[in-house]
Formats: sequence, C-alpha cells, structure tokens
Amino acid sequence: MTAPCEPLVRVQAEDFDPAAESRRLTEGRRDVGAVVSFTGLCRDENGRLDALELEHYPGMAEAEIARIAAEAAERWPLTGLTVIHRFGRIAPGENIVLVVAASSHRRAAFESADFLMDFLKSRAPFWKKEHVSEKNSGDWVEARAGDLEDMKRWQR
Amino acid sequence: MTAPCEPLVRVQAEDFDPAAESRRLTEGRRDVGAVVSFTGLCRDENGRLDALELEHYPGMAEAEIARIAAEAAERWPLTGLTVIHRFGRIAPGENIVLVVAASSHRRAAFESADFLMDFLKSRAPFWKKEHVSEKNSGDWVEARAGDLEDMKRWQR
Amino acid sequence: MKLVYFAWVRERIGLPEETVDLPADVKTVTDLLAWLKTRGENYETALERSDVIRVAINQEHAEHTAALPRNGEVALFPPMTGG
Amino acid sequence: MKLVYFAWVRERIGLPEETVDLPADVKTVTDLLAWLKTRGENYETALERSDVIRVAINQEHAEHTAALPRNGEVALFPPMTGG
Repeated sequence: MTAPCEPLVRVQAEDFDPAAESRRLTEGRRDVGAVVSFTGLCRDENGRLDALELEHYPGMAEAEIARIAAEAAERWPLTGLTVIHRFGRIAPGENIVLVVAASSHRRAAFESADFLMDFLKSRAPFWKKEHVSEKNSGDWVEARAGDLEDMKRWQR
Repeated sequence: MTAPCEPLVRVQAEDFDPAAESRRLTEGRRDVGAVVSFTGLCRDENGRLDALELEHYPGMAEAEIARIAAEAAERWPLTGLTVIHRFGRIAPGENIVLVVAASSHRRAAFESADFLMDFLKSRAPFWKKEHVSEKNSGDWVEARAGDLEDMKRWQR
Repeated sequence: MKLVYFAWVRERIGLPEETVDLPADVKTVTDLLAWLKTRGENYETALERSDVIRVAINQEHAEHTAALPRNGEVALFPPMTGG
Repeated sequence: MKLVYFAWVRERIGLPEETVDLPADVKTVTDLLAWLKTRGENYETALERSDVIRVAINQEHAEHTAALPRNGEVALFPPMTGG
C-alpha cells in the first residue's frame, strides 16, 4: 500500500465552501474514483432555535481532529481527506462541519467519512449551546448515548 | 412521519455540478441537518485508460433509478434526494454519477446515499466499456461479485 | 415482439434491436433465449452463457422464468456495470 | 497547575481557567476533582456528577484514574457535542 494521504484539518469561525474543498481533492487528478462529502448544518428545530453557539478547546480541537483524520487515512486507502469544523455563533441553515473523503474506491470514501463524523461527535472538544427564541440564554446540548454507540461500530 | 420527499432523477450526457445540486437541497431551508454527497469519477487505472464509454437503456435507466430513489425516500426520513447518472464517452477525471441525500439526521443521509450507490451499481441499466490506450477498441467492464454482495447488505 | 440488446449482447448479435414473430410455443424468457440461439452463430455466441444474461420486460427487471408479455419490449443484456 | 474549563463546567465554576497550587496528596484526576469540590459551592455544583466530567491532560483525552502531569494543562468539560 502507498503512504497514507496528508489530511487537511481546519478549525475556524468563518464559513467554508464544500464545493471548493471537493474540487481541491480531485482537480488535475485521474486516480480518484469516489468523493464522499458530508456537510453538517444548523437546524432551527421547527422554529425553536435562533442559533447555536459552538464553544471549542483551541489547540486540542485541531489536534484531536488531526488524530482522528490520521487514523482514517491509515485505515482506508484515501487519496485525500479534509475536515473543517466551525466555532462561534451559527444560525439555522448555516454550515457547521465538513468532511470530504476521496479514494479510488467507493466503499473507502463512504466508510472513512462516516467514521470521521462518528468520532468527531464523540471525541472532538466542541460544545453546542442553543439560543432559543423564547428566552435570552439557552441550554447546552446534551451528548446523545447513540453517538457513543455509533463510534463503537468502528471497533475491531 | 411526513410524506417521503420527491427525488430528482436525471440521466444525461452532459456533466453535472455537485455543488449546485447540494445547494438546491439546502438553500432557504432551516430543517436540513446533514447533506451527504457521493460523486463517482472516471479513473485512468494508472494510465491504462483513455476513456470510458457508458451505454445505457434509455427509458429504463430513468425508471429504474426512480424506483430505487423512491425506495430510499420511503426507507429513510429524507428532506431531499438527487441522483444523476451520465452516459456516453467520459474521460478520466470526469464525473460519472452523483447522489446527494439531505436529511435532518446524519445517519439517514449517510445510509441512503450508500444504499443508492449499491443499488445503482447492480440494478441501473448502464454498461461501461473501456477505451484503452494501446488499442482502438476496449472491453466491457465485468460486473463485480462484490457489487451484488454490497447490495445484499440492505436486505431486511 | 420487440427485442432490444445492449453492451456485448448487442455487439455479438450485431443489432441494437429487432422485431420478431415468435412461434406459439415460445412462452417464457428461457424459451425465448433457446429459440434465439437457433437463429444463427451470432445469437449463439451472444447468448452462449445464458445464465449471465439479464432480462427486462417492458423496462422492468425480470427472471428467466417470467412469461413473455403479449405486447411490448423484451431487453437482453449483460450484468450491469453503472454507478 | 493550569486548569481550563469549558461549556457548563466553565459557566458553573465561573472561570474559563485558573492556575492552582495542588496539595502534595492530589495525584490523580479523581483526587483533583475531589479537591476542587472543597473549594466552594460553584465547584461543587459544576463537578457534582463527576462521572460525566471529561478530562484532557495536555490536550489529550484522559481517564479519571490518570496521574496528573508534573507540568501542563488539565481541562475539565462535559461530554462533547460537536460534529
């Protein structure tokens, strides 16, 4: 097997462009057979939510995502991998997180993107606070037990 | 559960724009939490391949993809689903197929896109012929036994 | 009955489609494949491994045991390789 | 030792970070959590359900049984909800 690809990891307040990130992994190449892109967006929860406030642990957020991305690049034969996670105030309809996985093989692209999202949810140091329409301050989103279950799917 | 979304299905010779198709499923909405996009591209197989020629069964190709997409929309709570498959001559680096699945829920978006691709591979009436660099005409790509196995993952 | 062929089935038979008058005793897809093979070497070569030949009746996948329709279109083709 | 707090741990303690001198017998994360709870009601409330508190030592996830580092940064926070 060839050397694992070098993942691109960014943690930022600004929005990102999923199309530009996909293009970066394919442009000028003839060995990419599959690109899977996951975009996570802020929902308004049937109008209940004004915005999400995403707190993060600067430094560790980047380091932890880089560790997870490196593990995916070891585990699947990827030609490229990009992970971007935003922080700060995010309104409904806006992007929160992006994973783009490129590979010669369809299944590697799907599985690695799925793996990345499961691990991000349970291991990347980000916390969502809800700003709700009725009151001034909101509550912290509780971690779902299901998120941990999702992550366990990848144990081997 | 709300009514299943109306999938958009296109079979065409022209290229498509994955970004525009993703945008169509999210723009102006506040209920989409996850968008998974799969793009299948033509590889050059380490320089061996000049192009792929994709033959299809007009009429049945659209109908069969529509049947598979409708099944996915029944099975997962999707807010939108788009499937585009190209035919004709496709050069390495060019797009072949696109699936975009949008949902409130991450897992529904991932699983339905994965399901769509498995079923497209084994049930949509398309055939790939390889145009190889050394000779004038190439061979038809053989169906992989693995493709059928992939599809069986979804039986319940 | 209208028959349509795709990919290497089409190439080996040498026709993309044709309209045929079927004998009365050709009732199923299996009968059709056996009857076509008697029509010449090109058909014999194309349909030699009849177990791998896929069939659609009026643009829906069908089994070899399926009855032929009274009217419509029967398609013969190799396993699909799209996606 | 530098301590950093996030999300509702930060809000309940009322500080994003602080530097503390630990008693000699505070050797593990569990010891640290118990000691912090003696420092006031805000700490007690924040760390009440200590089983759900997650810990990172020098920006890597750690168990409650982990030994505290000689130098560096210990972070306390709720289960993560990114992605």
